[in-house]
Amino acid sequence: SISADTLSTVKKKGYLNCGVSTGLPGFSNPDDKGKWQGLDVDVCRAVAAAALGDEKKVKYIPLTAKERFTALQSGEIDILSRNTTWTLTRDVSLGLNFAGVNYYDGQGFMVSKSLGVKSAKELDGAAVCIQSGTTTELNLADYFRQHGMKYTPVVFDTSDQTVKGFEAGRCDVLTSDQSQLYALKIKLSKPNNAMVLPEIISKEPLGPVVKQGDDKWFNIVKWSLFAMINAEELSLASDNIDAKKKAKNPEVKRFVQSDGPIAKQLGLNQDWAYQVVKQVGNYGESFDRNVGKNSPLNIDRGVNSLWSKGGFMYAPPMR
Amino acid sequence: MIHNDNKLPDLPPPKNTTGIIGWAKENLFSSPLNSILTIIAGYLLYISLVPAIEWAFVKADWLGDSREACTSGGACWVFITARLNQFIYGFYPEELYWRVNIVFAMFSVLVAALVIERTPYKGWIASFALIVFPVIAFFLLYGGGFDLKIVETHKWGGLMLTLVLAVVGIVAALPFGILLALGRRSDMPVVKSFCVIFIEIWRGVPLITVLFMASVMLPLFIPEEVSFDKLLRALVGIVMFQSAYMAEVVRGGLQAIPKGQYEAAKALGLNYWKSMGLIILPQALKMMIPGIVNTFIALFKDTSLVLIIGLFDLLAIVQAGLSDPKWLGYSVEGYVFVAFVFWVFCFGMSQYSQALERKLDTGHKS
Amino acid sequence: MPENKHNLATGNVSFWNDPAKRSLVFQAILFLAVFAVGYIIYQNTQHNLESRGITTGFEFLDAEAGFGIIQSLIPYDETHSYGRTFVVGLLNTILVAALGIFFATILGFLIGVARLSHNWLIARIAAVYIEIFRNIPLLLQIFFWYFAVLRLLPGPRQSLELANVAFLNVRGVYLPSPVLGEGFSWVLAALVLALIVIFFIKRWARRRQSETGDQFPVFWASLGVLIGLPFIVFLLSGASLQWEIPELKGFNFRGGLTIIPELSALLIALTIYTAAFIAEIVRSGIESISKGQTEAARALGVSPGKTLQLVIIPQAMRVIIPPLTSQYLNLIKNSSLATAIGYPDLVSVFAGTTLNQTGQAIEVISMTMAVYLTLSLLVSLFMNWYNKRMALVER
Amino acid sequence: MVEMRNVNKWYGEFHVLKDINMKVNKGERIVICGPSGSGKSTTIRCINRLEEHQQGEIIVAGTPLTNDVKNIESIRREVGMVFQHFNLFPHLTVLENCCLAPIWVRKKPRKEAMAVAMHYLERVKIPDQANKYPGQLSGGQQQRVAIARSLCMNPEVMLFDEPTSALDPEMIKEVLDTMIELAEDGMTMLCVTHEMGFAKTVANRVIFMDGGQVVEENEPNEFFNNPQSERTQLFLSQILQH
Amino acid sequence: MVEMRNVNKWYGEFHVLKDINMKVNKGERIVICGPSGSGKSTTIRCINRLEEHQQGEIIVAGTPLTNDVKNIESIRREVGMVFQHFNLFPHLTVLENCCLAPIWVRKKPRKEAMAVAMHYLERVKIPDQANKYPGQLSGGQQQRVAIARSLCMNPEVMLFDEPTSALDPEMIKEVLDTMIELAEDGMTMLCVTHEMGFAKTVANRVIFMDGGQVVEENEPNEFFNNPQSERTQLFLSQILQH
Ligand SMILES: Nc1ncnc2c1ncn2[C@@H]1O[C@H](COP(=O)(O)OP(=O)(O)OP(=O)(O)O)[C@@H](O)[C@H]1O
Ligand SMILES: Nc1ncnc2c1ncn2[C@@H]1O[C@H](COP(=O)(O)OP(=O)(O)OP(=O)(O)O)[C@@H](O)[C@H]1O
Ligand SMILES: [Mg+2]
Ligand SMILES: [Mg+2]
Repeated sequence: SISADTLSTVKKKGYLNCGVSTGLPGFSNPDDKGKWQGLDVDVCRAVAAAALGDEKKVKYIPLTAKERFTALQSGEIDILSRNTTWTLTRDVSLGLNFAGVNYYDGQGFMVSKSLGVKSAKELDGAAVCIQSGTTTELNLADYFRQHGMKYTPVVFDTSDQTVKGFEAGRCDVLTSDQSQLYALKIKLSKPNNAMVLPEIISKEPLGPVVKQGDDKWFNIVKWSLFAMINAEELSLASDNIDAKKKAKNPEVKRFVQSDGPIAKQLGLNQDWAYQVVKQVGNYGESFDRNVGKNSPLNIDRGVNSLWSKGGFMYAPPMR
Repeated sequence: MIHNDNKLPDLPPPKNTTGIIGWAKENLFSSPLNSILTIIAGYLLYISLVPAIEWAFVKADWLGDSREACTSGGACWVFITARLNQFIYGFYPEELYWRVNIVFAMFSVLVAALVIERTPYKGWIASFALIVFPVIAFFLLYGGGFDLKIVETHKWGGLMLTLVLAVVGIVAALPFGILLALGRRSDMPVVKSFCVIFIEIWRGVPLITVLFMASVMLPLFIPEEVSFDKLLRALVGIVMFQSAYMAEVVRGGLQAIPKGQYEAAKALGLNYWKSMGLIILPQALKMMIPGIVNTFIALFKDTSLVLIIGLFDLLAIVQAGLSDPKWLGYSVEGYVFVAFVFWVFCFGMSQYSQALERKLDTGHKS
Repeated sequence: MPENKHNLATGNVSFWNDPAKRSLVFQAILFLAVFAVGYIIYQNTQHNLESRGITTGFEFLDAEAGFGIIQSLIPYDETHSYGRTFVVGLLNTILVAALGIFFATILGFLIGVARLSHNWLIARIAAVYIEIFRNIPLLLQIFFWYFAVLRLLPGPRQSLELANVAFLNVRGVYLPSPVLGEGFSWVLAALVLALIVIFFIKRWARRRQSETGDQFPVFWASLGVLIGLPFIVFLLSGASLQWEIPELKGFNFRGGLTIIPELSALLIALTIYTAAFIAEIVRSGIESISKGQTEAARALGVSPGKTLQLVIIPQAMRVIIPPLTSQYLNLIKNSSLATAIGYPDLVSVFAGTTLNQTGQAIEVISMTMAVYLTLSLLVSLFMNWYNKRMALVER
Repeated sequence: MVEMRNVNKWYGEFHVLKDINMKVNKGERIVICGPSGSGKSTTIRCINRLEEHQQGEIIVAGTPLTNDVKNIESIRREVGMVFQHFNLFPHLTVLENCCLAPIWVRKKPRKEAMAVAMHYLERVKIPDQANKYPGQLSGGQQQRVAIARSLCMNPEVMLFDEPTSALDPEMIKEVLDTMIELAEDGMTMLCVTHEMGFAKTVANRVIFMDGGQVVEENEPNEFFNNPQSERTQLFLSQILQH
Repeated sequence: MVEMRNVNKWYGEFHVLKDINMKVNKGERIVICGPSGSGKSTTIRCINRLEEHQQGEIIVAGTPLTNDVKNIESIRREVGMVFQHFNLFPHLTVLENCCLAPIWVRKKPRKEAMAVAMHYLERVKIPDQANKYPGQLSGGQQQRVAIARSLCMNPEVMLFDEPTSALDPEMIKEVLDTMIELAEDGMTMLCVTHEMGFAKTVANRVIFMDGGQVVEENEPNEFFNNPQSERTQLFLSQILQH
C-alpha cells in the first residue's frame, strides 16, 4: 500500500509532530514558560512555517536518544530534529533520510581544569562520562583503541545526568559533540573550572531526519533548511524581508515569491520561503539567537559560517 | 482462715512507675542492653536530625524569585516557591489554570466524601466518581467541547500529570481487573488459561519495559493511519500493567465471599452475571478497598517512571527545572520537595488503608 | 457403573441453552478473537516494518558492538558482539538482584524485629524508617543515593583509605583482589575438606548433645573451620597467593577489585526500599503468632533470643514467605531502574545502547521481557517449593 | 410436584446418592432425616440443581431437570430454598433482600415487590425490622427473613435444609412456628431436619436416609412408633434420648 | 514455696492487685476463684514474672523475685505453668514440645529428655500421640500435653490458669483426672479454676478474690458450707446454681 503522504496528513492535522531532545540548551530546551527554543527547534518551526504557514503549529515531542529512531519509524513524529549525527548506517539500515545539516559538529572532550590535562592523548586510564545510545559512544571506543589507551565508560541516559555525573566527579572527562559541550558547560555550577580540549575526534554533521519513502516531505524539510541558509546569504532577515521584498534583486524576488510551478510541485504555498524567514529568521539569526553570540552558550560560528565566509554552510541555489 | 470484707481503696500507682520517669524506665532503660541501645540511637538521631532541621527550617530561605534571595546558607526553598506553578500544572497555559483547579477541587470533594464514613448515598457518589467525573475532568483538562480551548496533552505536566496518570490508571484498570479475576476463577479452561497467562506476563515484566514498549513499539503494532497521543499510549501501558495487579486484588476479594452467598443467589434464580453484579461484587469490592488503595499507592509512586519515556511528571519537571542555568546547584531542595510531595500522598493513603484493614478485621470477627 | 456416570441425566437440550455447549462456543470465540487480534498485530507489524525499511531478525546479535561497558562479569571489550552485550547485561542484572535480595532480606528482618522491640526509641526509629522509605518512589531514592551522596565522596587523589590496600572515592570502592598462583588448588581442596568437616561437626554436636546435653556452638565452630582450615593449608603449602592491590595510576586506581558507585547506589536504594516492605511483612508475620506462644516459651524458662529462634520465627515463616516472594519479584523488576543512573544492567545495556545502535526494537524488547519473565518464574518456583517444604514440616 | 426416579449421584468416585425414588404431591409436607453424611442435603440440593445428578430423572412441577439453562432458571423460580446458615445478603437491608429476586428475576415493579415483601415479612412477624441489615438481627430473625425472602418469589415448593440447626435453642421455636404456619396454609414442603416434634406435627410422610439410600418412608406416627428397619430404630433411639 | 507479701500492681492507673498476701507451703494445693476480672490470672502470672508487680515482695522457692534476668530464669525453671489455651507449639510434634525446654534450658541430653518426656506423656495417658502435631489432637489431649510439657522441667510448683475453661464438657474430666493424680502425688499446685468439684476434692485451701483483693481464704469445707463474706456467698450462689 502507499504509505500515507506526510504533507497531507500534516495539513489535515493542522500541526507538525517534531521530535526534539528532552533538554539541551541551545538546541532544544523548554524555557520556564514551557516554550521550546533552540537551533533544532527552529528547523521544526521553519518546516511548519513553510508547510502550514505558521511556525507555531508544531507539537514538540521530547525524546531520549534511545527512543528517537523508533519514534520516527513508527510515525509518531513527522520529523526528527534532535542533534542527530548523519552516518551511513543510519541512512541505510534504519530507514531514515537525513535532510541536510544544520550544525557541523565534532566530538570533543571537556575536563576539569584542575586535572592539568592539555590534550586528549593524555587521557589514558580516565573515566569518561557519555550519553548512552549515541555515536559518541562508538567514536570514543574507536579513539581510545586507536591510540592504545584504556578508559572506563560511565554511561548515562540523558545529557543532564551526564553533566551531573561529571560535576560529582564520577568521571575525569565528559565527551560529547562540541556544541553540546559548550551547552553543558554552562550548566556546571562553576563553568570556569572546566575546559574543552582542542581535539576533535570525529565528524558529526547534525541535521533533521525524516522517514524514507516520502520524497515530497523529504524535499520540503530539506528546502526549508536550505531556505534559511540561502536567506542569510542573501542578507534576508526577519526584520528586513518585508522591506527587501520590494527590491528589484531577481534572486530575492525568486526567494520571496517563487513564481511558476515550483512551489506547487513542492506542495507548498507561493510564499513559503518568505514565511520561513519572516517567522523564524535566517540561519545566522537562528544561530546567534540560540547558540551564538546572543546566547549564554556563546559558541563561535567557526565551520558553521557560510561558505562565503570560510565555513561549510552551503545551500544549493533556489532556482 | 482469712476473711477481709472491707473494700480496699484504689491507690494511685507509685511515682517511679508512672509519669515520664516511669515511662522512660519501662520503655527506654528496662535493661542494660536496652539502655545502651537507647543511648546510641539517641546520639545518632541527635547528630543527624539537628543539622537537618537547621538546614531545612532554621537557616532556610522561602520567598523571592531568583537565587539571589538565598542568602542564609540553608535550604533555598525559593527555587520551589518560584516555580511552584510549573511543578503543579506543568506547561498548562497560565490563564487556564482555573480548569485544572476545578478538577482538583471536585476530585478532593469526591475523595473526601468517599473516605468519610458517614456520607450518605455512597454508592451513587462512587458511581458518579467512576463514570461521570472522568468525563467532566476530561473536558475540563483537555477541552474540546463547550467552547473550551483545547490544551494538548504534551502541555500537561507536574503534579497534575502524576495524578492523571495514577487516577486514570487505577480507575480504568478496575473493570479489566474484575473481568480478568472472574476469568481466572472461571471453569472454562480456555478463558482461565488466557487470563492466567495475561496476568502473569504483565506481572512478570518491569513497568519501564512496558512503558518503553507503549511509547515506541505500540505504533508498530497498529495500522499506519491510526496514531494516538503519547500520553494515551503511556496510559494504555499503565492500565494493562495495572489491571493484572488489580485482578489479583479482586481475586482476593472474591475468595473472601462465602460459598453460601453464591448458592443463595443461585437458589433465588439469579443468573451468573446478575448474581455477580448484585450480590458478589458489591460485597467483594468493599473488602477490596484496602488492596485497591495499596495498588494505587504503588502505581502513584511508579508514575515517576514516565520520565524515562519523556513525559514531564512531577519528578521530571523538577529535574528539568534543576537544569535551568539560573537555578543550578539546588538539586537537593528539588529532590526533597518531590520526595515530600510523594510521601505526603502515599503516607496519607497508606494510613487510610491500614485503618480500613483494621476495621474490616474487627468487623469480621464480631 | 462409574464409567457411564457422566451426564446421563442431560436429556435433549436445545443447543443454546446447554451451558456446557454454550461455554464451548464462548471459548472458541474467545480463542479466535485472541488469535485474530494477534494475527492483525502481526500483519500490521510486518507491514509497518516493511514500509519503514526496518530489517528484522536476530542476525544483529553477531555484529560487533563497538562500545564499552563499565562492568562485566565475563571478559568483554568493544570487539565483542551485541549478543555478548546481552549476556553481560543479564549477568549484571542477576548480580544486583541477587545481592539486593540478600541484603534486603537481612536488613528487612532486622528492622522488622526492631519494630517490635520493647525499647520505645528503637521501635519508633524502625517505624519511621519504614514509613519514610516505602512511601517515596524508588527512582527518587536511586537518584538521591547516586547524585546527592556521590557528590560528598572525595576524588581519587583524596581517597579514604584503609591500610593502604582498600580505597573509597567517588569512583567507587577499590579492594585488593586475589591472584591465584601455583599450588592454590590445595587451598581449594582444603575448602572442600572444611565443608566436609563441618558436616561431621554438626553430626557430632548433635550426638554429643544427645548423650551429655552439652550444647556445642556449631555456628561459630563451622565458621572457624571454614576460614581457618584453608588459611592454615595456605600458609603451610606456601601457595603463592598474591594480592593485587589497587594503585593510583594516572587518573584512577588500577588493578584490584572495583565496586562501581552505580552498583553501590542501586544496591543501597533497592535494599533500603525493599527492606522497608520486608520489615512490615516480618512484623505482621511475627505479630500473627499469638502472644500465648511467647508466654508459654517464657514460662518454660526459654530465653527471649531462643524463643524467637525456636518458636516464633519457624511459625512466622509460613505467613512471611508468600508476600516475601512478591517482594523479591518486585526487587528483580525494580533493578531495571538501573538505567536511570547508568548501571549496566540488561535494560540499560541491551535495551538501551544495543537497541539504539541497532534499532531492532522488537527483538531487543521481547528478549528483555522474556528474561524478566523467566527470572520471575524461577524465583516463584523456588519460593513455592520452599514454602511447601516449610508447610510439610508443620503438619 | 417433585418426583425423583432412580436418581444416582457421584462425587468423583464416591457414590453419594443411590437409586433415590421419591414423589411429593402438591400440598404434601415431607420430612427427611438420617445420620450425618447420609446424603440428605445432597438430595435436596439436586432438586433445584445446586448439585447436578448423573443418572435418573428429577421432575419438578412437571418439568424434567436437564442441562437446559432456561429450564433450570424456570425451576429455580418455582422452588424456594432455605439454608442452614441463612445466607442472607449482608450488604442489603432485609427489605432489599426480599425484593431482589422478584425485581430482577420476576421483573416485578419495585413498588409491587416491596408490597409483597412487606406482606411476607408480616407473615413471619418481623415487619418492623424491614430496614435493618441482616447483621443487626438475631439468628432466629435472620432465618425468618430467609423464609420470607423465598416466599416472595411465590414458589410452588419450599426446600429447607436443617433450617434450625445453627440456631440457639430459644430461637428454634420461633422458626418452627413460622414453618408450621406455612404448612398449615398448604405449602408443599420438603424439609431436612432433626426436629422430631416438628415432624410429628406437620409431616405427611417421613423419609429416613442412610448411606445414600432411602431406607424407610412412612407416616409420622408409624415411623416413630413402629420403625421397620434396624437402622431407623438405632437412629431414633439415639435422637430421642435427649 | 511461694510467698506474696503486700503485693500491689497497677496497669497504668488501674489498681489490679491490692495488698495481696498469701503463703503456699510445699505440697499444698491452693485453688483461687472469684468473679471475672478480679485479678486471679494477674496474681498467678506475677508468680513466674509474666507480669511485673510494682510493690511488695514475691518469694518463690526461697528466691525473691527481682528484675535480675538470671533470677527470673531460674525461677521460671522451678515453676511450671499451664494456660487456658494450651499454647502448644504447633510446628513441633508433641514429643518435641516436651523436649524443647529440657534440652535448651536444662541442657539435658536429647536422649534423656526424650525418655523423660515419654515418661510424663505416659503419665498423662497419651504416649501413643507422641509423634503427632498438636493440631491433630483434641482439646483435652492438647491440654494434657501442655501439663506433661511443664512437668518435663521438673518444676517445684505448678500454676494452672483455668486449664479446663476452653474445653468441651467431655474433655474436662480427662484433664481434671490428670490434675487430681498430680495432686495425689504431692505436687505443689496453685490453680485458678471454677471447677468447684475439683476444689472440694483436692484443695487444701480455697482463696476467693474480688476487686483485686483476697476477700476470703479458707478450707474447702468451711469455704463452701460456711462462707464468711457476703461477696463470697453471692459468688457461690451464682456458681453452684448449675
Ligand atoms: N462437594 C462435595 N464433594 C465431595 N463429597 C461431598 C461433597 N459434598 C458432600 N460430600 C459428601 O457426600 C456425603 C453426603 O453429604 P450430605 O451433605 O448430603 O450429607 P447430609 O446427610 O446432609 O449430612 P449432614 O447431616 O451432616 O448435613 C458426605 O459423606 C459428604 O462428605
Ligand atoms: N495487659 C493489661 N492491661 C490493662 N489491664 C489489664 C491487662 N490485663 C488484665 N487487665 C485488667 O486487669 C483486671 C484483672 O484481670 P485478670 O485477667 O487478672 O482477671 P481474672 O480474674 O483472671 O478474670 P477472668 O476470670 O476473666 O480470667 C481486669 O479488669 C482486666 O481488664
Ligand atoms: Mg446436610
Ligand atoms: Mg483469667
